[in-house]
Amino acid sequence: MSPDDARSAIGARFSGAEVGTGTPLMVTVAPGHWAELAGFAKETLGCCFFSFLTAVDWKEQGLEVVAKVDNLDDGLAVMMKTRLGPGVSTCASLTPIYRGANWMERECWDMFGIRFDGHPDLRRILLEDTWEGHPLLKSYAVDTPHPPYR
Amino acid sequence: MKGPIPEIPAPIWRNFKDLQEWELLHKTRPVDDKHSVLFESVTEGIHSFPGGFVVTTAADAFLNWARKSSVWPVTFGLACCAIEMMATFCSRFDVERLGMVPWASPRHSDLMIVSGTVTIKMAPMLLRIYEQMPDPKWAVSMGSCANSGGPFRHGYHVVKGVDRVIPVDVYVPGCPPPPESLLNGLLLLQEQIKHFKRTGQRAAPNEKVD
Amino acid sequence: MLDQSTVARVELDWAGPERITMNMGPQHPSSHGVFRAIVTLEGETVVAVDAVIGYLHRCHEKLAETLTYAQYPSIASKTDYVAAMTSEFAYVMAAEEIGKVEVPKRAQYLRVICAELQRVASHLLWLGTWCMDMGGALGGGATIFLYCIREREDILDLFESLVGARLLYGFYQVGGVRYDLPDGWAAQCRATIDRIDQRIGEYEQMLEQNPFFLARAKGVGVVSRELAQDVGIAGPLLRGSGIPWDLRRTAPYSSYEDFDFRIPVETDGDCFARYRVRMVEFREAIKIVRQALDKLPAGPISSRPALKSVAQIRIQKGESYARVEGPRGEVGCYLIADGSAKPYRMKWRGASFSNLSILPHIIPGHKVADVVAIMGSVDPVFGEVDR
Amino acid sequence: MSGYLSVVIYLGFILAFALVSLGAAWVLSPHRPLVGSKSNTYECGAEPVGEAWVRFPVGFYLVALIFIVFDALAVFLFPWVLVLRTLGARGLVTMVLFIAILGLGWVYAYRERILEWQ
Repeated sequence: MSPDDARSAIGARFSGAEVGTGTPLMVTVAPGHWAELAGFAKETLGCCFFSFLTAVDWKEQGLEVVAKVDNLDDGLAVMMKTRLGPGVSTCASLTPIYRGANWMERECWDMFGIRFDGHPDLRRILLEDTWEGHPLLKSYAVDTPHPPYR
Repeated sequence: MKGPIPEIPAPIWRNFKDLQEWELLHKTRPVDDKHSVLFESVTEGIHSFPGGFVVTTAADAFLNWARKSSVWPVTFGLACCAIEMMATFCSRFDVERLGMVPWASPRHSDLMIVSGTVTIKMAPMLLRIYEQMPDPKWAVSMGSCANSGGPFRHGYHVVKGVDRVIPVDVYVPGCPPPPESLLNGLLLLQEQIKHFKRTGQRAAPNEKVD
Repeated sequence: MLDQSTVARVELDWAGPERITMNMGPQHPSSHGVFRAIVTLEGETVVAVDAVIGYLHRCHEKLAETLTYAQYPSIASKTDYVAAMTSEFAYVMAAEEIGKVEVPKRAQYLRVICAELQRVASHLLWLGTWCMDMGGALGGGATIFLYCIREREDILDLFESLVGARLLYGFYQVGGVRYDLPDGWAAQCRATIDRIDQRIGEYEQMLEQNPFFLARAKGVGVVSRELAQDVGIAGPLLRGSGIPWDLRRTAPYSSYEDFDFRIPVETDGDCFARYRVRMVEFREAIKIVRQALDKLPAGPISSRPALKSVAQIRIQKGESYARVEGPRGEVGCYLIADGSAKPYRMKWRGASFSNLSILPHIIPGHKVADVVAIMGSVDPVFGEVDR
Repeated sequence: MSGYLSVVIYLGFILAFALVSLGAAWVLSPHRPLVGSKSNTYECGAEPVGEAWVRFPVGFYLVALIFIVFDALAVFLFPWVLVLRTLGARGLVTMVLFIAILGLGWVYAYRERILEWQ
């Protein structure tokens, strides 16, 4: 599965997706197709290696979830992106498709406050459960004092 | 009649607000640190003789020599400094020459080397381990993360120095401090133990300086 | 003991052994740092594991947004502090990819030499701590630990004479490296790696004829090929499960294509396979360092002028994902730059984070002693897990 | 009866050693109040989860039972070795019989695979 016929397969399947060129194949889809794209990448494109999943806070344009999956046999790398839209903070979960997404999505919930529906147990992974606020949002100051240890 | 309280040498950082309170806490004798009645009467008896203080201070020197030469550190590695601490425990910079056996459980150890960044999630655990160590116990803060939060000082999840959690005796600067400077810190600690008070005087960490 | 029917009858009204939940907590000799596993035990067998991490979360990604491109590499080395060279590598390569900064040939070779030496040092620490976990902290197991740390000290001396620091260096900068080899360093380096190459044979001989080591390593913590890819583990764990995926060969970066080295692959995916993969990686890394020292080209060590002063580096708008084959697997850095001197967003793909997330899948069913062996063979570093 | 005097003295020494060392520790050491979680069970720094008063699998007890069998054997071996020269061949035969009987216990344990942990 070389990059260009992967690009054509994605183009055929997801009409609304813009597919970029370059080594990691950038695929941006609407949030509705997110889980569908991941399933598609795993079955037809053969990308069963789950590299990572994270989010980016674009201030007014809202949050963007980024995930990267690789096809180890042909060296194909697909970077999947979806823009959640301003004010929206829920997204479809990839854990049923890739088990590696479990901890990564818990970290995204912990750091960005994105609720992944369909995730088995969505709770904070890096910070304590009593922590309020999601630190990696741009609105969160770097050195926010937290009692009791200022 | 209690012996004279030793004058703690004036540290250079005494003007910092937080550390004044810490020093005050260090100087006041904990009121609830009592002794067995038999011991009090024996020492009273000795002190009534002329030169009685010589006996108790000699006993003190002997006890402190014993404490100094077998301070067992609990293997409490947090981050990068733990790797340097391991290098200090190993054969090239051997701490066993100083009588320190790195021990895994806080129940049998007298010294806690806090090597690494203390985060807000780790602080209660660190306090619990420090409290579960038998008295008399000491704490060495290794590395600039433990001293003052270090390069991660402006992180939201980082405690700005371990002396906000437990009373610290020796601060070892460096990021990470090479084993030589950790050994220097441990020797400084042994010097400090030499001036240890008669009855194992150690400020009970009953309230933390915030 | 008794035949099954009597056992069933006895246990019918006796309801069998109850379960204990126990903390293999943050301060534990075998937890390789601050990792807490809440383990549910039925007698000696582990029934369920709930991994609690985050005790060393030092806000790397938030701090990266406040530090410039020249300041952050020395903080980046604190993510994977056992292999500091390879963690800086990923950040610097991501910045160079966006800014189209060209790295001179000599700098690329210096980077390869330091990365491979760091791989040997990191594997030495892994071997030492793992054998100590397997052999009892103060019992017979500490011998390999002391040997390995002694070899590691030699490599740290090399780094100390090259960079000035023992463990965490700011050696990599955008555009090249900061220091050139002092004279006589190459000869000292060759002597050190020859000695280590010969000593690795001794360790293998000591371990692989030791029935206790084989009993505790073979058949323990088996990771299937499919589970390995699904969870996203990388590096020696992946190659231990039969997948020949090594970034230095499949996606060569920083002139790795000039060297020939073998990618060790084992198929049965248990602790012993991962151990075999890492032992072969020792020799391959040493081979690469020798070749890099022989073919080291002359020339500048950085494409940016006056790198010693922390001058402002401005990277134009763009994003890139650079990945490096660290000792624990694929260390990746997803960087979004917005034209200023500081990145807009920096995501750290820690190899140990994904490697550690395999534990809840493979530990249930093993004995408590095997949990220690599996954690050691996964070799997590918690600066990289908690970032 | 005079032989037992040395045993009584020996017992006295044992008791004295225990009492003196504990007494000195109690007298000399400062009595510090139990601060915070000093008296809690140590579980790697974390709050102990659940309680440990549970029904253990039976394997642990069987290992203890087998230990007692061979410990009794060791207890009888020591005095026997001291007086073996005076006992002569008859002592040897009785001890071999004794070990054979206990060996039966070991064979039973081995055949029932008690020590192999399921």
